[in-house]
Amino acid sequence: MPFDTTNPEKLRAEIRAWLAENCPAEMQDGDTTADSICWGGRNWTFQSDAQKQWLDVCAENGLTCPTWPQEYGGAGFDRDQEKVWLSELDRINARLPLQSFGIWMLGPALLHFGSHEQKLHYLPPITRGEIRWCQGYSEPGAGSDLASVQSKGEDKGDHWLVNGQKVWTSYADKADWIFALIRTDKDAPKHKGISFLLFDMQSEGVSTRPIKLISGASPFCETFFDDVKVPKDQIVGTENRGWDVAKYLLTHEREMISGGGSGRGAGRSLAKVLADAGHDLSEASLRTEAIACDIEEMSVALTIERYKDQAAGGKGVGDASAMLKYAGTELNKRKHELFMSAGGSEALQWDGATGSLPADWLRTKANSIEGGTSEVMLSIISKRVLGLPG
Amino acid sequence: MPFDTTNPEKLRAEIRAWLAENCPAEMQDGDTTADSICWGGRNWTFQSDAQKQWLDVCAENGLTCPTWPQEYGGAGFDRDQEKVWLSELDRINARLPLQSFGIWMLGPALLHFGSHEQKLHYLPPITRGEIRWCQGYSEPGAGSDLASVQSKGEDKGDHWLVNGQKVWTSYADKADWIFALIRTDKDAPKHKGISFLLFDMQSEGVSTRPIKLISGASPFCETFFDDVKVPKDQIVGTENRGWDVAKYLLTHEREMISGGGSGRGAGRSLAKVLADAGHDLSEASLRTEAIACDIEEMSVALTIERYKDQAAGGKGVGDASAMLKYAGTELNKRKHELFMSAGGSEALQWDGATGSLPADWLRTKANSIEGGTSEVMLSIISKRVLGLPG
Amino acid sequence: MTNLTLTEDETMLVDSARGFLDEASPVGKFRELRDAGKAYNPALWKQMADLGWTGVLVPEDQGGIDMGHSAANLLAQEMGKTLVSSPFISTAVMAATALRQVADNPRAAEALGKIASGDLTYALALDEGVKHAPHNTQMQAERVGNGFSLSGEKTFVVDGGSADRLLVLARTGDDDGALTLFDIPADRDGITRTAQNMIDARDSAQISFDGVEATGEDVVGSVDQAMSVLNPALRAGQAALAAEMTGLSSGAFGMTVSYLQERKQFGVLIGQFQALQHRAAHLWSDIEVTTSTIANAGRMMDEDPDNAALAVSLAKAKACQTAKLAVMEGVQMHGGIGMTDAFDMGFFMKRARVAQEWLGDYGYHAEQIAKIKGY
Amino acid sequence: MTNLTLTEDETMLVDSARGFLDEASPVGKFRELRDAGKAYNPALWKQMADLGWTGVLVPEDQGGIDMGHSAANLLAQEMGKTLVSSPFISTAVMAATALRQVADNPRAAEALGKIASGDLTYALALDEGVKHAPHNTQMQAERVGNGFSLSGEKTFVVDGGSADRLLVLARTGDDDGALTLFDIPADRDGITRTAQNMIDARDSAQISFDGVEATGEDVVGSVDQAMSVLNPALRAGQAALAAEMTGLSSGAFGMTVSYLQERKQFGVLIGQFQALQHRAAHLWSDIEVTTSTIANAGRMMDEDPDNAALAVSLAKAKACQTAKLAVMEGVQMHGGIGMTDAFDMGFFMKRARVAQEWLGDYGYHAEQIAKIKGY
Repeated sequence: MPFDTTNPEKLRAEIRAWLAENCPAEMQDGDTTADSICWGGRNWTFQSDAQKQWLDVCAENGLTCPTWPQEYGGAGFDRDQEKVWLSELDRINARLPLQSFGIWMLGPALLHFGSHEQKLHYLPPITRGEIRWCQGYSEPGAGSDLASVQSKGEDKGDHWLVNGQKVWTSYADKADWIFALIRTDKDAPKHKGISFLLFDMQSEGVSTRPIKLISGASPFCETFFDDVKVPKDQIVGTENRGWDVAKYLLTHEREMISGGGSGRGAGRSLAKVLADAGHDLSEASLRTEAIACDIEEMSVALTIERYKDQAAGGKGVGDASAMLKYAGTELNKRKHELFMSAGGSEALQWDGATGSLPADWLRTKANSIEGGTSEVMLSIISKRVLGLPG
Repeated sequence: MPFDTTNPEKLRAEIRAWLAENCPAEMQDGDTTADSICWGGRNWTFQSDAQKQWLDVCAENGLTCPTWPQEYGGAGFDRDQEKVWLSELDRINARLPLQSFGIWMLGPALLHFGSHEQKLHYLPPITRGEIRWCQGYSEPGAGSDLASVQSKGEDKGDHWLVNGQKVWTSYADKADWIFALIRTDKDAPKHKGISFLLFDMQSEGVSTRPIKLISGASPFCETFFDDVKVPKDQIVGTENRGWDVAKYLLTHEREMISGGGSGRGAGRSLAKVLADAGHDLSEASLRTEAIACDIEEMSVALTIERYKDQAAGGKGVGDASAMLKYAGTELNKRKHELFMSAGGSEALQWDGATGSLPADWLRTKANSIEGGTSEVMLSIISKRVLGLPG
Repeated sequence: MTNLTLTEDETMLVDSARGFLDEASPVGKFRELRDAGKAYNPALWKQMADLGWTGVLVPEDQGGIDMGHSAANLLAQEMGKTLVSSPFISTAVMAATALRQVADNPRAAEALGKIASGDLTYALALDEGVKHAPHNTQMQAERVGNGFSLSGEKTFVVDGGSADRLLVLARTGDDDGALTLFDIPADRDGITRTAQNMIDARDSAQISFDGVEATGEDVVGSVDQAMSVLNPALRAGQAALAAEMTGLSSGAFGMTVSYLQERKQFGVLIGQFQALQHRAAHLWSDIEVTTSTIANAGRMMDEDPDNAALAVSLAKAKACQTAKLAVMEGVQMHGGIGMTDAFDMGFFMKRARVAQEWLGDYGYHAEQIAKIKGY
Repeated sequence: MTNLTLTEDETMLVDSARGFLDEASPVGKFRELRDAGKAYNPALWKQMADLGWTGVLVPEDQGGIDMGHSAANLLAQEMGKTLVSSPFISTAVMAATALRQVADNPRAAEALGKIASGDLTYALALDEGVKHAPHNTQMQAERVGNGFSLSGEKTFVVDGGSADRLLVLARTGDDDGALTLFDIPADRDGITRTAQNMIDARDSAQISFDGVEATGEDVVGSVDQAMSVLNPALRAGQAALAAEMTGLSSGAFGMTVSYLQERKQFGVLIGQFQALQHRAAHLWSDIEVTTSTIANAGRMMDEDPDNAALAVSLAKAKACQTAKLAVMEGVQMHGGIGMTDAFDMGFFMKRARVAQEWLGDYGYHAEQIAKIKGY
């Protein structure tokens, strides 16, 4: 890690110089659309040499996961230092070097629940973009009731024999490993018999089938486990206490979804949509809604920042994170309705001049369903934050 | 009844001629504010000779209650004939000659459940504005749970001895008689031991206390019954089956509230508020909301008409009337928020140039509470109209 | 004030339409068309002609059943419930309404006859930008000798890929209102049609006109007077589209209520959750209220067409809001399954979006209302 | 980017403010004032001065505690929770901010000292129409000899009935921005103050100026340059008012949640009804989100005041929406009792309405945001 972190201004100057030297010009194009993301993984095809170069140089310096400890591949930044890093990236419109479920979800879980050996084993490959992870939570028919896990792991001494089925597994067909909730004690109460297991998607008995969405894309899969052997050391936390890990992770997921993954730009601006469509905001109702969305977007973004500040200050955000997920996803849907309206008839075409606007619009409809529905978030708030009765 | 009703065009011509002769010019001022209403009753003070003259000439011709049978003081109009009458009133901006809870509520209940003798006894004085009625349903602490009536009537042979307390009794301090739900069988299940009784507010043991509202007005009272003797013939429908009458009336009440009582103008227009305030709709969000309210208002008004047409066609509207109450009252609140915004700082003063705007605004907040809350209406729709479980 | 409930004839029409469409064109048929890359089914169109639907607005003299706009709206509403894809609104509602304004013209009369018999389809080539704005037409119809030469670009021409003929709006003078409507075959020299890949999988085309010749005969009505013919047609189309959207809302809502009654979560039917109950009840209210505006638009167009603009804009504005809510609640209440292509709800959402834009969106009609009201 | 959580000093300030106000000025105290026809309690104002609150924005040189705008907002927020009525925003926030722009002027410095000590109150006489629009000032300050003569009408002058001095905005030239701010005693000859009977029972006045004399000394800052002094003051006031409204929202929400936890209907606690739970959760989310905008406005004004306009308009716009929702839900969820004057919720509703209008409503600030964003 090449930076002097003793004071923020020094750090800022050093990061700025480092970026000038190391961030390829192509990676400073301000592109935050889904297509520009570097996910990494065994089968990853880099879109350009610059994308690979940018990933590698960041990974070498702990900057793909700047807040993780240096020994696990991070830069050991605290919250304020991370802000400096992100604001300097913003300043030059740089892309993030790497995004992944490993960074957003498994990493935080391992850092909290994993053993030192597990951290050393699993985290560095994530920071280098070598292993791409997916999340196996939802099961068919379970919907919002995540704890009703039916996929079961039979204890076979040195391994569990896993059978069952997951659904809504994001990018399971592209992932290398999975972290999954598996019922390891079928006699225990619903939340008590679940374990949090890790295994290779190339294990014998694992298969996936993409689900085609209304947007035409297939970011989710059905995932099938047929006599999959999972060694006993591939568990995070304690046997049958996987729900604790899952709950911890759900909190993280909410923050991630609300912040669009990276907490940075949402990839599309009203100004761009209007410019592409040759349209403007002279009509009162469109203008009113555009400003209202702007107000909501700035407010939610500030709230994400405030909650992160609070968490960094040692005050856990806990169940209140449900609010970020709720407000962020509802806003995203509203914003894309606005975009569609601003785009007019051009936006009604799959491959019109405004690009993938309708696909993105349809994709946002899942935001308030995946990772816990808006209804579940509101129930969490009302019961756990406000203390309203059962 | 001086009109030939054989065909609508003839009727229209005759009504027009009759109005030209009989409707005082002062009563053609288009005033539909609360202050202009003629409620009638023993203690009524007419605001002008014209108001009395207009009431009397209408009552003589059955036109205070045009759809009631002629033998009970009405004009025997059907729905289409009533539309002709109302549209001709609208044409000359005439006030309604009389409005009252007797017309809106007790009348329909008696017409449906009363004996011929009861109708002859009670209805004509209502049509002549001689007796003003109030409604005794709600009780302290019961809120939306109307059937949890505690006021009790002990059977004393030729009369019931009534003791208890009502609350939210509209204009009880100004009313001559009350129609009230009284528990006459305390051992029966909640909905089965209630009777629908009528009695004089001057009876010994009846007292009232006005409730001051946030608007500063006191349209409601607490009403106390202390050993009130109610003769046995002053019951509508069957003993202990008063809930049937109450339910029937609630349906009527919903339509009335949604339609602002008369189904005619709501008494205040945005144009007037803007003119009084010297303000306009150039600002986008105000303009957008003004048009949206207009759209909603026209749509709800058309729905009231459609439902009335449907009811007149013999197809009962039933529980769907909950929708009229819900949509109408929520709209009225929204509209008054708009008026307040359009009125600006002038509208923040109790006695500013825009008159009673803030009092009206605050009064609308009760619309979605009285006569069944919006929440109760939505539950009625979801369970009884949509058939959703539990 | 007119009666807003259905007449006996209308009730019969609705019942028979529903019966026919449930059999001949349930949502599954739309899926088949979509999967086959087809925008509509000509065989179904022929059946609709046999039932008299394509002639619902055609005078009896020209072989139509001439039941009026209320009836046309009811048919569109029933089609909306199961997402029936056809040129009904373009041809049987809009073109028929335009042509019947000039029905004493023999060519128009003949065309009306062919619309009624199902032998001719039309599309209206009006808009040039991304938003509905017929008054902003820039496309030129230059006078050449006794005729005209049309050059310019039209977009979002619904049913424009398959229509036999086009009603084309073009500028014939510099004054704002100097627009003329031409009725020309879609394959005339100089016309290039490019299919637009619409999210609702229906027919829409970008159409370029490169020196397309038109004669005085091709003018519908009078030169520079397009709006006297087009305005009634637009209103008719807007009302019918609003009706279709209301049917669509009902269709989506019906699926949603059924799902609430059968889907279990956390051990109970999700229809027992009061938050969902109240949202469903609110949506139902909105659909009911919207239905009234459709009924009113139909009655006004049939009984007082010169004053129907407010009623029509009200219906379209309200229908846009309600359809948007109906499909959003539909997807959300269905959860993950509502997001899958294998499930039908997405079709409702996509069609609702296109129908919102076509012939003026909420904002357009809100401003029309404001203009009429003098804001 | 700055930290949006409270510093230790700020946490202490909030805790002590809450402790003090719960004792000295619960909502019941506001009811007593209202019933007595009084707009505020001078004794409480004196206590607030002793605590340093009136000097929260006054430099230490003038006897203030100079804690900055974030702190001022936090105080306003705590006051909002129990509807504390005082000239805090007019005097300690807006007048103090205006005067400190010219603190090197001895008169301004003296006034700041008296604000800090609680010996001087101010009101800002800005608006002339029903909506906040300082740029539309028509009131004339004609030059007469070395001085000015002010004539015109001001309305909605909050705290104008009781204030010792007025900051008066008047036109000194024909150019749009040719406005000048005057600091004059409220009892100067030619000034007539008429109390406005406000729904929130607080002090507001209509003030007419009939040839009121002002000298060059009375000008705050420079002639024709009012906005350079007034803009920071307006922003400070808007942010503090937004903070008060957020406190008000929390206060109303707290009462509502308590009621949900104790009121029974149909045999169960109404807090068990999921529809109410979800609405309460949504409202709580709105309040949380609004709180972030307040924190941000305070930080921006303290750290980058020249670029704080967006942050302030965002806070006020959002606070207007949230307060409106909080009091509407508050009344509705309380049912009939929420409508009675004997219950406190109505006070929250009335204050929210006045605060929405004062210093620019949602629409005003939405347009400010649009302007800054270049729409």
